[in-house]
Amino acid sequence: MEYSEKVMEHFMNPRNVGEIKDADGVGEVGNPVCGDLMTMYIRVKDDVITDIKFKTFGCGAAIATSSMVTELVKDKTIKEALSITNKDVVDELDGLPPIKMHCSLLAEEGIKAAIEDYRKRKDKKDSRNQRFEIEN
Amino acid sequence: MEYSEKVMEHFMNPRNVGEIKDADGVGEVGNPVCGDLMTMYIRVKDDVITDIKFKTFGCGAAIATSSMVTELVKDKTIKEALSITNKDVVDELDGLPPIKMHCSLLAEEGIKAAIEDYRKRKDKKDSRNQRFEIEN
Amino acid sequence: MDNLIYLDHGSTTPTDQRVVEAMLPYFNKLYGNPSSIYSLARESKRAKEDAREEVAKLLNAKAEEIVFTSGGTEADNSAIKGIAFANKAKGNHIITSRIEHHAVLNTCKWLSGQGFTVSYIGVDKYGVLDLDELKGAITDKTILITIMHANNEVGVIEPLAEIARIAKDSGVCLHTDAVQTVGKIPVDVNVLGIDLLVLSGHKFYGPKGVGALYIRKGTKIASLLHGGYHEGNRRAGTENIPGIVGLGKVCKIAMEEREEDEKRVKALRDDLEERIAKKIDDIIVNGHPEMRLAGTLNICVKYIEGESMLLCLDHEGIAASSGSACTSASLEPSHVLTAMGIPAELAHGSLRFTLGRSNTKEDIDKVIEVLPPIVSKLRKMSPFGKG
Amino acid sequence: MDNLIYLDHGSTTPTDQRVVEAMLPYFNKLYGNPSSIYSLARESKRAKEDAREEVAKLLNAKAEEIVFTSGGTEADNSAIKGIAFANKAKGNHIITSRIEHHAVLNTCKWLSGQGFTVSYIGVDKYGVLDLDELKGAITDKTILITIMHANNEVGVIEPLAEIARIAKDSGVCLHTDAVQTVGKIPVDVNVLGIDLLVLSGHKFYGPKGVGALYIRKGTKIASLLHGGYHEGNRRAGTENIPGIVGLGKVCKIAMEEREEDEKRVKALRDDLEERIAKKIDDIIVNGHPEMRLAGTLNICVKYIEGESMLLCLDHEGIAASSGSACTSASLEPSHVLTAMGIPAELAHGSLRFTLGRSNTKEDIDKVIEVLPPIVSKLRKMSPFGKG
Ligand SMILES: Cc1ncc(COP(=O)(O)O)c(C=O)c1O
Ligand SMILES: Cc1ncc(COP(=O)(O)O)c(C=O)c1O
Repeated sequence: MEYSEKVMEHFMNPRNVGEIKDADGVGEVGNPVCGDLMTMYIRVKDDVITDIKFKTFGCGAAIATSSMVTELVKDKTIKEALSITNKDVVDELDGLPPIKMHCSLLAEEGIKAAIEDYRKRKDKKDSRNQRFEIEN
Repeated sequence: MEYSEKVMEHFMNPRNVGEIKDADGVGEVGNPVCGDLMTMYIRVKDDVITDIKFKTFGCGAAIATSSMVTELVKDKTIKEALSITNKDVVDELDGLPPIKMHCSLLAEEGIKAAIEDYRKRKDKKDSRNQRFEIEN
Repeated sequence: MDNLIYLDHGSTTPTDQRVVEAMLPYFNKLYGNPSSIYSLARESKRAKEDAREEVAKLLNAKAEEIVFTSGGTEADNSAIKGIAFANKAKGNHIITSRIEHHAVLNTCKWLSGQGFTVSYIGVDKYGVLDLDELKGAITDKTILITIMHANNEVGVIEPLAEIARIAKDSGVCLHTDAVQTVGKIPVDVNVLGIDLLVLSGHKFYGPKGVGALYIRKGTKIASLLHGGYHEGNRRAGTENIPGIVGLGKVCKIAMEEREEDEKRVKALRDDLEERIAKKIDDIIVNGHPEMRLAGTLNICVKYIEGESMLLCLDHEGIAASSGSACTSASLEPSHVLTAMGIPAELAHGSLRFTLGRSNTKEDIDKVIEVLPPIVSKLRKMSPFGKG
Repeated sequence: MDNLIYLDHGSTTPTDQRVVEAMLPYFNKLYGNPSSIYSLARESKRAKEDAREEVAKLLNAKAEEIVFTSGGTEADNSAIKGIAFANKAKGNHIITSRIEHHAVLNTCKWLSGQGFTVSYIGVDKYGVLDLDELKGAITDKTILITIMHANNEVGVIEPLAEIARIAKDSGVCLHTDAVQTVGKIPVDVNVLGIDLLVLSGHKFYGPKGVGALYIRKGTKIASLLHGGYHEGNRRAGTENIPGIVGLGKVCKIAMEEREEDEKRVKALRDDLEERIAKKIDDIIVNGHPEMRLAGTLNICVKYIEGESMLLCLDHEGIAASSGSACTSASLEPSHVLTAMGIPAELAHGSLRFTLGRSNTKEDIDKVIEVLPPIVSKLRKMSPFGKG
């Protein structure tokens, strides 16, 4: 198995590691029994992801894709963020070994889970049902 | 498979190769289909093998044992000659590879066949039945 | 790879230079096929038989009880399938352990699709086989017990002599995968009382691609590879003469140097173990405290994952391995650690150091210098909140 | 062995010095286990994949269609048993020829004890497969046809492309043992239209103990060796990296030098054949006059036996081989010669010269000088009375 230089660079120097204390949305995906667990924190302002942090228990690919996906969605609208796929993450990393492709799913799912959480909280906060606006 | 030096010496310089034109006994053993055929010629005088020659179609072991057995029986009495076993031949050759042991049987059988032939002819010539004297 | 600190001798070892030199003439000077009859070929045959003597000597076996193979995996396949197919009429039950190498486990698994049934015996928290469970598993259909001598992941040494006694009492054939012990601890087929044993050259400074199978005289076994008449009709295929010569040479070296090596390596490993335990919180040392290979240290580092530690270590020029799912081709963490009762999330965070001849005190110092910051960096990234 | 005249290249070849040199770094500099993840290991992996590319290129195959093995015998076993076991549900009939190598014949024989039936197709007096008999043998239970590309004893090259057409028409998988052709004549898996192919390093100046199995993409096959995840799960066992690197190198060399070699060797062989026929009475040249490997000359020398000729030749420093029973481990003469209709007593007197890269005009002169007196000496000893 061989990682691209870009994967290694992101693994060694991951961007946006950490937590956001009072995040607008938090997504937790993966399962430590399977060897990976990712928590994604987002701050949203005017439908834009203004800040994002992650914590990941996992292999090099899990950490690198976590890092890369945070870069990709930062300063993007929710809609744009939701359109980012695991393939985009992998492409930006110059590929992943086939056996590691499933790790990139985690990154996509992590963002989606955080956004879903954000929307749920917003639903509650707004005290009205926005179900019809959810496009995804 | 490895032959002893003595086998190789007898193979390269076999003793007593040839035919005896009017031999007292001739034995033919083996089968060319199986890869070996040996003809043994003996001349007998006063119950002693005074001359012996062989012709052999066969492998190194077949030729070396042919050669060795002729040396062993030459100038021996018929009785002595009949007591020589393939093991004696093999021992005199400092051994044979296990897979070649069957070749040494041919040498023993060749001598026996030649002696049997000699006895048969003698039976006829003497015009009397000497069956009771045959000890083997 | 000049400054490499190699701590993965359990995975493979560099071929001893003396071994390489012993092999060299057999590539293109004494290159004869030992099945041929001319003198060039007889040289190869002789070299092969000399090597067989050396292997036999190391195991206290007879030369004719040794069959050369292409490695440990082929030898394990040959032993297990060979006994199974040769004893079909007698029974169809095989007993193994839950912590075997995949060369044994997957061979047994394949046989269970061929009409055989397999019992997998458990181990305690140290990885030691449950002898009572073993005894209870034996039936009158049992034709083979196959238990490894020492485990490759945690280094635990199984009580083989006791297992042999149990096997003998029931008249069952005993095979052992000794790939991790030959050349490292004393392996005497008669003291151990086993019927079949497998070793692999590249695990103890011999070449890759060559191994041997010991078959006790009189053991009924079918062959795995069919073809020409080689190895006394027990393994077909033109012999890898340079490899076989190399294996013979490394066995000879092991006879002479094994004991000294073991002492030195054990001192280094003990030092590493002690200092890691002192420097890093929340770790577990896996395997038996005493009955363990001198060179092996397997730990679980809580809250973080194995592969990421390996990558960071590699970045510092240190080669090690892990029982994490991410370093295996399956998606499961080490079957050995889980059989020992270690939860999956911990097993994913395992790290195996296997020390060997090349290692020095400086190597240990370097690990102690770089591992703690690696662990704390990764823990800071971990969602388990212990960063 | 300095003045040795080696005329047994069909049995094995010296490893090309360039190949040995390519292998050397992988013994103890780049010794990593390719399954590991650190950089040392990645070097091994890369070397292995580069070698795979070279092998694939020589066969005009795709890299992922190549599986490395421990030699031709293992690869033949893998191919034949692998197809048989994977297609049990489809059928249980296998077709082969009467002149295959024992790696194929004995594998088929073993399968016939495992619920398979095997048809052995005959050949004509030149050793060429009887295509009509082949066609007639195919049934709806046929799952595999395995026919060698060229025969090791007499060098006859089988009409593989035609055989492939017959196989394809019936939807049957075709395997070929190309151990004697790869590196010697063009072998293109697509031109030939075969599904599986076996080659062996040591037959064309590569190392002993390494071979390869080509498996056309999409071919359903079971594996022979079970264990770790190696070679895309098609062949378990730690890879023999030096051997694999050597095989890659020798394939690259073959790409570049094969054609030139073949021409040179053919000229020498033709010269040898012509002069032997002129100098020695009562001989028969075996195999096809044209469809024959450039380096092979197989003759029957009437009235005398093969092993004794070989011993005399060896005494003169000439290495050759024979189909005599006495040079095989069985007590039967060559099954190839007898399948060609040659009577056993003649087959015992066969002599095979297989020329190769090292041979020169002087070697041929020497054979022509020493062989006639050897023949006449042995004929003088022969009871067939032609001395
Ligand atoms: C315990 C054990 N058994 C078997 C094997 C397989 O041996 P090889 O790598 O020679 O195929 C290994 C190593 O890979 C091992 O550690
Ligand atoms: C035609 C043929 N097939 C298979 C083999 C077996 O290959 P290996 O010697 O690599 O096991 C040989 C040579 O021995 C051969 O000539």
